[in-house]
Amino acid sequence: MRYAILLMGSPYSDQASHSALRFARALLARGHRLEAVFFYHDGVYNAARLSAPPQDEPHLADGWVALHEEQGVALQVCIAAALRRGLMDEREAARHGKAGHSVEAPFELTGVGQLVDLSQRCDRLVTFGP
Amino acid sequence: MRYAILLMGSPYSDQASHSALRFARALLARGHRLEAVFFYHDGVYNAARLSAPPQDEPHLADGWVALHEEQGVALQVCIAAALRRGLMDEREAARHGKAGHSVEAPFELTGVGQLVDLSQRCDRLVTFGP
Amino acid sequence: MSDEHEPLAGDLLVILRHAPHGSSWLREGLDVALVAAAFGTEVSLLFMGEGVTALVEDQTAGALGQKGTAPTLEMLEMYDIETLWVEAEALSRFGLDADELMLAPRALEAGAIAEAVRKHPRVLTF
Amino acid sequence: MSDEHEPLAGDLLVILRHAPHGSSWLREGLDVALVAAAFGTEVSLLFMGEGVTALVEDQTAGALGQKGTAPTLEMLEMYDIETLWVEAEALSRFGLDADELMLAPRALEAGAIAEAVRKHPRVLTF
Amino acid sequence: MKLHIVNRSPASYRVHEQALAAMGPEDRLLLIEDGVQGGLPQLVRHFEAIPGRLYALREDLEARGLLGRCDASVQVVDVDGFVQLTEEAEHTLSWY
Amino acid sequence: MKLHIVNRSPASYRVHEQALAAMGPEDRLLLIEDGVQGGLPQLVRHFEAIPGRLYALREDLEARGLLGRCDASVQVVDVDGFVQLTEEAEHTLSWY
Repeated sequence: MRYAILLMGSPYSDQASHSALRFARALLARGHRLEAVFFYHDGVYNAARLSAPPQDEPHLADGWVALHEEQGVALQVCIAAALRRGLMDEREAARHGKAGHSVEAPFELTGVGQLVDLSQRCDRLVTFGP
Repeated sequence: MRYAILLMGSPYSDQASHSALRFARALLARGHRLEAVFFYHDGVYNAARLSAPPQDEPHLADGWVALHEEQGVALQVCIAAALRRGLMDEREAARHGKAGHSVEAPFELTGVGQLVDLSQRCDRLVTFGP
Repeated sequence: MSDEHEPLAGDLLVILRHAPHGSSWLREGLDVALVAAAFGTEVSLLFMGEGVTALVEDQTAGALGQKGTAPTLEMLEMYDIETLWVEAEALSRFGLDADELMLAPRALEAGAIAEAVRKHPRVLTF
Repeated sequence: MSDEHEPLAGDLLVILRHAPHGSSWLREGLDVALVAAAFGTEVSLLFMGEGVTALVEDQTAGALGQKGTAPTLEMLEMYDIETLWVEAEALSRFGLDADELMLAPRALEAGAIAEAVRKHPRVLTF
Repeated sequence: MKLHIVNRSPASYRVHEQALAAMGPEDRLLLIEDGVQGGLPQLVRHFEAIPGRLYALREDLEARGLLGRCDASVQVVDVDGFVQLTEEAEHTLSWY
Repeated sequence: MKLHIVNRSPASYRVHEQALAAMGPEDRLLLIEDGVQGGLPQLVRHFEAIPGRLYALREDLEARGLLGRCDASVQVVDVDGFVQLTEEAEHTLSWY
């Protein structure tokens, strides 16, 4: 089946991100396809490129990137939720006249419309809230 | 009196940051001194330097910076909570071998010991949680 | 209303469970509803728990100028979002009547809530 | 215990109200307690609500290797944090007995909780 | 006297029960943010154990359209009054 | 049949009541994260309306030391079983 995940919890603050990553791996192991993870609400913080958790803790951002690289999972970050929270890619940073950026590929800033689209296209959409 | 604020809510997700900023202004208006705001848990996200809320919403990060500039309020961000969440200044970024940074002055990364110190030094410590 | 336009791939029920001003949940849930409606999905809204307070009259901006969600709610009709439900049990918990709320929502008892959920192929909770 | 060292500027009560693994609150609250103790403050801990489940035996790492807080709790004695309380009402809500928990905490009824709070010049809630 | 601050609604959370359990006979309780829902006549019974010591923040009631609905037993204070409550209390505790 | 997922404890939150109100007669409820506390014998009564349709996630019970304490009426599934529940359900709803 085609799955999508909606993740709305902040990494390290709530278990939501860990739960979502664990669920993602499990569904892939059962032979399903994961189209995308859509990051919304505080879930967008998962896309922060500079995160540096202690070495004995799981590195969530690396976990998402690995899903993308190994399985082609799209990592879609709600742009409105992200901008308010200080997350922007180079293009948005330029548009807002700011130097530097806090989000980079394979995370992509996108609109809420993508979430609506995923909910229509996929067989299952599973939400992980805080 | 000497006040300190402990802020633990994510900006824009919970009202905590708005409440804390409003309380800070009110206590200053009553002639008190605000030694510091200590950002902990998801409160550390207030220090994200790239935040770009819509123009018709209050800009929280600018609000904190104004408190610092006008009243000398220290803006202390818990370093352990920040690093896990992708918030680091230039020095930490260099130490972790990363290019770029997501926190800059007047926000300063510091240890939890500063919170303990504030709770001893100040007459009042008021917590704003999510 | 529902016979004016063909629902697309499926109707969407958005459940809003948070109060205005206290968090961004209500606004972010409404954003999803509005975007889905703009894409041509037929959207129903159900206000549950603290979410029913979103419909209290006379809301204002926050003390720092935060907009709140009342202006957004007033745009629902423009987006053809016309099915508005509130949880009857929550209304009584808050001592509110459906007919004193904005937008004239219809109160649903628990059984009708389960039925509404069952009828919608897609449900999102905020 | 408390006569072995002079408390500094004042004692600190840290109230822990969250379960292990579900959020970072418990760990972050404990971090404050440990750092305060390392600075020479006499620290008391009170586990309230879901926080009492922090003391359940046989906790393990999370499915992705998240450490949890049990290892930290085992370090409390090293930091001279010896006053450990649990909310009696929460224990009964969870069906737990104080004597089956880690670290042999003392159960406090509501009145005793208010008294503990009153006696500490500084209280932080997590 | 300590000031306890509650920002969650008694309609959804049991946080207020923790605050009440921790309150001494002189302590005061201030409702802020979504906590001000507790000032509604239907919900104020949760605080009947602390008559005369329950406060709610005016700005937060107002933004939610609840100012006119707040029970008469609740003392409504603005943010200046909030600061004053913290001045009068020897310490504050937040329950969130 | 829909699968409802609850990640909050019935000891602190009323979220499970919302899930129960939204459940149809065939729907299932899975407890994850702090929600697994609801599987404790003292708390499982909150779910007595859905006999045979209550599940709890093994990994989350285990990490919390609660696996051995979970009530016999709760069906314990691992994360693979979680995926299987989502396969069998036509849709999932999360209550957080």
